[in-house]
Amino acid sequence: MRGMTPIVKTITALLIGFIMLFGFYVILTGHLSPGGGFAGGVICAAGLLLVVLAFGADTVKERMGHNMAVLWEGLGAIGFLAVALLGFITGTFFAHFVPHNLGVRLFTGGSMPYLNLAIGLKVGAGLFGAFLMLAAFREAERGGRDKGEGDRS
Amino acid sequence: MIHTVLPFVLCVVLFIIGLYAIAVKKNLIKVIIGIIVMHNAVNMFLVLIGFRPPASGPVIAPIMTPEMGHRDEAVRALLSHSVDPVPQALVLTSIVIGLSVVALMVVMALRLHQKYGTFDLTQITRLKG
Amino acid sequence: MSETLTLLYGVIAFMLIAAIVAVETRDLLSSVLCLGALGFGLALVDLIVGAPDLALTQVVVEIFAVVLLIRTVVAREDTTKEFIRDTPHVAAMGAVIMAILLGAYLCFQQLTPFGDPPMIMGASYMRAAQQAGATNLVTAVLLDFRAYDTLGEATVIFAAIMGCYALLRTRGKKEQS
Amino acid sequence: MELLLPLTVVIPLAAAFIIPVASLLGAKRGWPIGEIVALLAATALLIVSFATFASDIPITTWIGEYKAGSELLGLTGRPVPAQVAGEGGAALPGGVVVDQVVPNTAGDVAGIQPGDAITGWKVAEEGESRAFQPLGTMNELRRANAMLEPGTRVLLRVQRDGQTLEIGIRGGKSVVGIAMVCDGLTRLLLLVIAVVSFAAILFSLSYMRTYTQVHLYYSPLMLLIAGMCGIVVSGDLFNIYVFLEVAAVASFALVGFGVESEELEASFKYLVLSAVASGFILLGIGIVYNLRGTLNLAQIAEFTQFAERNDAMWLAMAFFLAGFGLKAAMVPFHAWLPDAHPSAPAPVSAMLSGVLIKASGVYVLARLVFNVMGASTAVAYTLMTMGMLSMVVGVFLAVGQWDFKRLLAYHSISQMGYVVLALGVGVEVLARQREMTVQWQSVAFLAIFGGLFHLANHAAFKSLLFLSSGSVVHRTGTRNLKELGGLRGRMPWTSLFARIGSLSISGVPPFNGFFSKLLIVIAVVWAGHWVLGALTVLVSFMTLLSFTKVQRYLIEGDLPVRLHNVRESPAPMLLAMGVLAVLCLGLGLLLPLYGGVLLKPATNHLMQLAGYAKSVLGG
Repeated sequence: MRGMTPIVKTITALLIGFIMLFGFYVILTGHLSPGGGFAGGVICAAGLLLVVLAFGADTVKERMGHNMAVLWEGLGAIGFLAVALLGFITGTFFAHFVPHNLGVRLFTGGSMPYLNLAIGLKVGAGLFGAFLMLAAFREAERGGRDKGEGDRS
Repeated sequence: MIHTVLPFVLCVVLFIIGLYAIAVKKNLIKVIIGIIVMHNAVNMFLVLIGFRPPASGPVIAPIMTPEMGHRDEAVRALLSHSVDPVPQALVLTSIVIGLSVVALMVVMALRLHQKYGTFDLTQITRLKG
Repeated sequence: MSETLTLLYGVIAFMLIAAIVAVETRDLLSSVLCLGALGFGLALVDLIVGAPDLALTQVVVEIFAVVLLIRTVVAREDTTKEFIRDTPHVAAMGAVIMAILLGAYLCFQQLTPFGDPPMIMGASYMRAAQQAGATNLVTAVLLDFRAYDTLGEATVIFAAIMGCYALLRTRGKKEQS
Repeated sequence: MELLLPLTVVIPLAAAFIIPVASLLGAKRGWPIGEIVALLAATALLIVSFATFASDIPITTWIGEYKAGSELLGLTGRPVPAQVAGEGGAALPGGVVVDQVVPNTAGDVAGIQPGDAITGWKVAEEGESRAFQPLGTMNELRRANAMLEPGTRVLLRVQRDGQTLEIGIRGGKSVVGIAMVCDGLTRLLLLVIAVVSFAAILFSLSYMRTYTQVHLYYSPLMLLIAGMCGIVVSGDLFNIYVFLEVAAVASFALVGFGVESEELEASFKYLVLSAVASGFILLGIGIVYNLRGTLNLAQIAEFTQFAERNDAMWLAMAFFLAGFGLKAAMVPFHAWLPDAHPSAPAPVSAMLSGVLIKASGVYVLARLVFNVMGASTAVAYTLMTMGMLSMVVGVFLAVGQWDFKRLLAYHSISQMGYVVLALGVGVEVLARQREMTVQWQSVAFLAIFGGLFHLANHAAFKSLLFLSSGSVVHRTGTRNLKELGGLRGRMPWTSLFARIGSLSISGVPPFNGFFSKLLIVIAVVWAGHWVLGALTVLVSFMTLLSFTKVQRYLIEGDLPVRLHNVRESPAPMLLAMGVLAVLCLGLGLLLPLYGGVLLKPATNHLMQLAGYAKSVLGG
């Protein structure tokens, strides 16, 4: 599948920036308003999913490889764990190590924004990677068995 | 007052619809749908547990942030109108878990369809027993 | 209260109908679409009972899940002949369903009434959230009081995605040389 | 020391997160990143789990800055409408009539009596400036109380015999975060998990060479271990559910790792039934939260101890029994296990059969039944029935099997039946005797001790058997007993280990299985269940019969022509099996040495029933 019609492609290209922006907004203001890392991450993943659907999995795979998704996902997960472990600086697992009141409203949440960011990164990259893999699998399935994904062993 | 239990019972009815689909349907996609229905039923049950009549979201209005309002007033206002935030957090976690399970199931359905050429569970029986 | 209840019952009735249709329709695509309707119904319930976070997440997740399922269903041959399994199976299922309904009917009378939760954990979180600095209590619960749960949640989705990668490999075993 | 308990979860989690990222870098150079990281993490986990015995870590570790030190109001009551409440004297708004006051709680100390009508509340420090808040239901008071700082005095307006009193009571509640609990049972399970994981990973080093993209194997494997450790150390109901799902989701991926038709099919079946189990468990958690307003296991136990009988709690318990019964593959819910466990790669089968069904099924059930919900005869009989059925049905289904791993899987059902039966007998004795004599106490102790001992033993010998089946499959390529035979000469070590495992599971004297089965039989008979005792012995004989077949067709007999070139498995696999084989012998013979450290505290912690709450919250 080489993607959809030029209309879809153009509109996707116009929209994707706004979708990603909204996703990041939802992630960053998670501790202040409804939303959070997970919802924002899925919004970002859905935006990327739109790109995959519009342009075809192969095109996307050439631009941003599947390995990138794995890398970002792993980094997000490690980041979350790291923020949790940094709590030991001030005492226990998951304790806030970031001061609460910095004056700026976005940073009143202690380590919450960082956790949100890590989750958003992880979920967005992970779901995008899984969907890309699925789309590629489907195309490989169509184009004949055992073509497509190479074995990285 | 039937309204004190009816919403919970309706959740259980939805749960049972899902359970029915899982147990009785022999199409693989229907089984997946049954599981999603079941998850949704449980999520709804949890959300309804935390419900309180004014039904305002558990978000502290900006006027009540520590530096602006009297703390006790803010707490008391929150107590009088807000729903329970804990079940909502649980449901959020549960939704994520549901999505992960669904993603895995979809992948397995694809692979099974590739191997067997069908979604029919009565034909997907290479295992004995 | 009564307006909320009316709305709630209306949406739940819609969800029940959507669920029954999703389970019973023969066409798989319609079935998946009805499932989407069910999910959006749940998002509406979330809005009615005051859970905007959940409504947002539910909508997004539902979109993702339905897209996944549609891509699974579309253009795949479905050779399932009839939808109902054999009688003993159905009978056993009926027994289980009756047991659960009976249990629910007998025991739910003793649940804490709808709309009056004891909320012991929740209320103490509310006080502490004032000090913690988050204005969204759900996020405060997720990422502060119960952040360890969220670590588990992030791990579940990590595991699922690793599982997707593992199960989508073309070959499991290396070819014997 | 606060670091130690979180480490049990953090180590495998960090390994699981690092493996895919590091493999991206290492893949080009051909480095075995997955193997190295997994082995390091397993070793570290082993050290940490031993360290939990050595160091004096407190029983409770709170995560985050939030601790519990709750003040019980100790009041239960029912709402009354305005006209009834006002009959004594002045007209009053509606209130709550107190039904029951629990001794030694805040309500009791303040002098509130059953029959009082509470019509309003306010915080005492606020003085006259604020009016009393009207009270509609008792839950309103609970919510209001939970909202206050601990130590705050709450002023209640009480209507008693037509007079209006103002009674001040100690109120307030501190915030309850998630607790990690490290008692004897936790330590036992942690050690079992660490040992079996270590052996499985050691075995995987060679065994998984034949599979593609092994970093996708090691990452879920570490997640599986993390999930199990998370379940075991958690002191929070929902947290247990979350880590249950971590372990379950990781195991779906591992079961289907070979991506052959059968494996995917087994994995799908496992996934569906596991999802149903999760649904039941979550519904049960919902009911518990609805009734008790908290998720902390100790607090639930505390509230349940003082609460009146509630049928909804039974419904929750029924959901838990179904859900965790499904996870533990007890007999009405066993259908997935004989498919899922054999289909997985051998080390994963060892992990699933050896520890997962214990950590995610039996352990949680035991914790809930003994420590949280309180012992009751109804639950005890359910457990005993499930255990007995699993024991008998499992072994009868196993006898007819010719697939080696499938036979082992059926024996897992049967052997877990022993554990559940023993625990059930323990609950029954504890619940039956209102005033416990020393004699009955010791019967219950023996039953639970035997059950836990068998749990540890089963982990050792079932993992050993699954690993040796893996060793056989690795070299011969088949697990059908009809196509095998005479491996004694070709694979001497594997044959020896398989034989040790078989003798252990059949309960032949010098090995560990004998001792635990003996303890269970004695306890069951002492408790007065002669029929069950006879059945237990019968099932043991059937097990022996079944494994005689294994010996005859696997180790003895003629070597088929096809297998003449078979060689012994590589050293890491033999080493992994060797560790477990030594354990099979040592666990039985050295019981007097380690029993007091490992098994006795675990048994005592289960025996103290709801005393769990006090030791977790008070510590």
